[in-house]
Amino acid sequence: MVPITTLHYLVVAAALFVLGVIGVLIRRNVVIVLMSIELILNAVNLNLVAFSRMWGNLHGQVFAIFIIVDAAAEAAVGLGILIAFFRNKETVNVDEIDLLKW
Amino acid sequence: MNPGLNAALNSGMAPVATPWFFYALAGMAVVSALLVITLRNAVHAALALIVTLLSVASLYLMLYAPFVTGVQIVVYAGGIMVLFLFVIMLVNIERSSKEHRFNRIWPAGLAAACALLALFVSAFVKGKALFADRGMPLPESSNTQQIATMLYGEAGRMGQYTFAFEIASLLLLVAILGAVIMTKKKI
Amino acid sequence: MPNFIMSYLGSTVTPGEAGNQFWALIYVLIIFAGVSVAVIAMNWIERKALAHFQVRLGPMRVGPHGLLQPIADAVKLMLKEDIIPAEADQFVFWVAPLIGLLAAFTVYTVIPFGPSQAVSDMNIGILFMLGVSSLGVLGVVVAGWASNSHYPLIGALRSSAQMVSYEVAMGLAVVSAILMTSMNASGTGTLSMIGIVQAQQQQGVWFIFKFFPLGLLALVIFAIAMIAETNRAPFDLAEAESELTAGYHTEYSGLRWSLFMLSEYAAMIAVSSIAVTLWLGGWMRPFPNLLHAPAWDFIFSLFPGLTFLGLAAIAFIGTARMPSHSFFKIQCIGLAVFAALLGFIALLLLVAAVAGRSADTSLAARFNEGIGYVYWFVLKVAVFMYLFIWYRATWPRYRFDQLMKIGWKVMLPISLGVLVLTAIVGVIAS
Amino acid sequence: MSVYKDDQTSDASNREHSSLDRSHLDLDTPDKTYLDSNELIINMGPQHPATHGVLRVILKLDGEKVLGTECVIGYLHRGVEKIAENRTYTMFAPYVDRMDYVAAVSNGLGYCEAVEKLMNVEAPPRAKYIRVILTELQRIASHQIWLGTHALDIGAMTPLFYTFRDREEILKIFEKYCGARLTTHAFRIGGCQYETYAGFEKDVKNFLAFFAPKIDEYEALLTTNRIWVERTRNVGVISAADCVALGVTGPVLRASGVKWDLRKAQPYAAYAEFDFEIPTGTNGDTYDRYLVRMEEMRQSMRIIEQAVNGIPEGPIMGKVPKVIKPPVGEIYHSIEAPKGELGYFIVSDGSTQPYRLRVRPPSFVNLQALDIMVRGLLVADVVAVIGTIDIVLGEVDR
Repeated sequence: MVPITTLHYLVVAAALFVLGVIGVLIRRNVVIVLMSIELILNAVNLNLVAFSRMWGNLHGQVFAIFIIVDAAAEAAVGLGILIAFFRNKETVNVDEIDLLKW
Repeated sequence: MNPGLNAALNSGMAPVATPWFFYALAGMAVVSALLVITLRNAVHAALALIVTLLSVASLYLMLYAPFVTGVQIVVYAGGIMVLFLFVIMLVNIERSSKEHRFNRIWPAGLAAACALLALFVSAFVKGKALFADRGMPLPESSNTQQIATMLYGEAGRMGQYTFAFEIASLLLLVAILGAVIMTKKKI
Repeated sequence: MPNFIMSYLGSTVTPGEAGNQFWALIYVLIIFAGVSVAVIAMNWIERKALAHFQVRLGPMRVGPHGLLQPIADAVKLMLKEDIIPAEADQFVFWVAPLIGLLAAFTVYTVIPFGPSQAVSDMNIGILFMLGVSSLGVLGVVVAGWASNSHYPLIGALRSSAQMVSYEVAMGLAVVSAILMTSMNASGTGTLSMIGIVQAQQQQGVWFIFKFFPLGLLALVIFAIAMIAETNRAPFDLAEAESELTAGYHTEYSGLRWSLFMLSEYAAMIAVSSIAVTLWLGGWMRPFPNLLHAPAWDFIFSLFPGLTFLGLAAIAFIGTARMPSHSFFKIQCIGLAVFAALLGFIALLLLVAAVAGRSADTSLAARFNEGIGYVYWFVLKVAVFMYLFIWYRATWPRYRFDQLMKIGWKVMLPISLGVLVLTAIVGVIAS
Repeated sequence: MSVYKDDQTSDASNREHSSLDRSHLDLDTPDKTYLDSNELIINMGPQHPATHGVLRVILKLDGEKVLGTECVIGYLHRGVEKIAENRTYTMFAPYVDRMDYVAAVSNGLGYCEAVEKLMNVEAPPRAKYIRVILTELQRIASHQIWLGTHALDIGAMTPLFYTFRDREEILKIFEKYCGARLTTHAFRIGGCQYETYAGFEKDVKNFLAFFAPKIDEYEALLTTNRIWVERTRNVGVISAADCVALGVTGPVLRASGVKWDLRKAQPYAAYAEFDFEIPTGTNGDTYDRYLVRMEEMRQSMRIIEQAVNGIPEGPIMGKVPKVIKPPVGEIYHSIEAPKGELGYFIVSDGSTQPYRLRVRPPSFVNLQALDIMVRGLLVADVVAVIGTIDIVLGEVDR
């Protein structure tokens, strides 16, 4: 059995990141787009924590905590915007959010 | 008590769990992440995302980062996801579940993501040597205290990240206000 | 004696810490079975106690004094037809009770029944407990949504809003207790559940009495928040029978409904355990700092045996008072056997207590010590569980806006104040 | 699934098929959907733990706030008034017990007195006293049921069992007196069928002694209970003017400050001879109604005490013919039932059967006030208000 190295974690994080990017790019539902952003942030966090272990210091973990804080703020504001938008347009599809194209 | 294992634990060298745990958790995380972006129903997607988050939290535990695990569970799984579920219930997804899941430019998006994946793979293949362990893994037992020291500082001395920490709290405050104002019918 | 048993008995840390997977597994099984039995017992006690509060007898038919009623109910619930509403989301409807159950049972891995009587001593124990128990709200939300019905949805929204908002006050109360752990020479606190109890041991005071009345206030806030957190009366709006029929589990029946009940009671025991660990000295016996003579140790070590002896005596009196009609013959025999069983356990414990006194390092002493830890912990938890029943019998139900008002406008400021004052007093004291 | 939009569309489509006219309720779908102003329409009942039987209330909610209600009644309609037209006056008497089945004695009293008034006969004094004693006992029993169920609706389980325990003593007296506990049919036209049994006075006095501390026990559980006060004070407020306009009577009216009690205003039976107070409230909220009813129980005890001490000797049946054939004419007679004014309007064509009999049930009239009382409150208050109005569906639907 191959021992688990930092690279293993990086591969997982890369997979999550790419999946998150795919979600952001191709899904129509804003809620799921926001969830995909959470996936991306998680992938980044996983990288940071893995690097923290690799370097043997805690800076990565502290950054991960900051990113979680950021994710909370992002989710609150993002969902707030979503609700405000849904109230006006009655849709949650990104490709119908085209008011600026007028 | 297994003396060998204990000694290994105390020295901080041995893995916390067997590789099988890693593969299981990583598989769970990736598969449920895949479900997040493919499932039609947003509640199902949210449940899948919760599984991803918890798997990633467990991976943090394997990386000797218990405090990040705790924060991940409390903030992400317990807080943010409840918020997501609330919003999903409030907005109409009955209709969206009958519509197309993907937008018109999805081939382009998929292609871009694949390019990104290729970039990652090439980076990992070429730079494999970069990711060797550089320092001694940190002991798990004082993880929280050390993070606290970095965030708040020790007696009489500001921590390395104290300022950033305060800024983060300000960010949260702004986010709370923003969310409240945004969702209010009449201000 | 097989080596692995001795390996545990010789250890002074939890199996998880020692990496002893075998004992960890045994612990998990014991705790799972123990919690399930405790839930069943709690079910019976609640019904009996509530009945006696309300000048009724409660269950009397199944077994002597209804002792087998919870088992009969469990069997009935399992055999019941499994109904999924046609418009419900089948998968989520299935998963929702499991989420609640998982959340309620996972927290038991870090609950310290003794200094080594826990599955694992996590560095982030209390954070883990709060986090995982807050996952229970997901089960509630999802259950209400999946039922595709109005009453469950309103119930789910109510209870999740309630759980989320009381978590804030609860967390702040917990933080003030954690702050107290850092008031030692080195100035470092701990989040570990075992570490918190050991901090109380070192400081020679249960945190309920520390910085009086700050510790007490924090406990009161926690005790109120935990009722709201577990959706019990007088904060049981989510299940407000008279308003929302049954709240989020209106559409549930049979096995899945019983899973909800199981997780609710398991969560009640879990939060009571947090309160006991944080403020009431966890596994410590009363007054270890004042009454520390070995003689006192011996006297307190007799308590578990005496408790069982008392229970056996009650059961015997019950047997004697059974009507002498032939109909009650089987019940009479059953109760007598039950009493004899309790008496046997009592005897065993008393023998262990006496034997453990003579030799300080023997197996009996270790065993006796462990029994003592678990006994005091469970006794303290039982007090909280009784309070849950008492509240339910006494108080009407709050309205939703009142509940929110109390949560945000009363509990939150008080808990913040307690936290700040604890910090200030701590700094002054050190 | 979305609660909001989905419900509105389904509701709009349902409404076309529904025979219910909800136009007065303004239950229209708004043109534009605003997330948190989305109305939710839910059905409370007829199978619901807190609707005291088979009341169905359609609630229009904004979140938890009640925008409007509509009561759908008739699930317990048995056509009592129509039955009366096909039964003789004597035969109909037991039917009235089935209207307000938790206050059967009061129903019987009202009916018997109405027919007596129509026939121009009067019950002898002893019969009147027996009637007063039993009716006031019934009032206490009815209020006990109200208290228990009302408290249960608000979430206090225990008072229910206490009140039912104590109500049992009253039912025992009824059972000893006439053999029935619930639908007693205790009185006959012209007086009482049965003479009191030996020890009746003692039983009643024992009950009074037994019950006095019990009221205090109920009050100890509720009156100063903070949660109870918060749940009831300023909930379901109705002004005296609204009460009068809607014809609301009974404790609901008195709690709004109107001192109107038929026992004082139009004394019937032997009520003119007793000394008692009419408790009134000031705010007209649920808490006041609670206090009024608690005080009424005490006043009922006072009346019973006076009646049982002063019960005269004599016959218990007035001079009524075997076949009851009232003269042609019509009569309206009302009494103060536990829930309010219980009126009987009887039209006689001179035959042995009423030509028309109309009942004015207090619950039915009081239920009209529900909408006024709950608008702007929360769902939880709806059950509190239904409880405080003290309806019995048997009487509402008849």
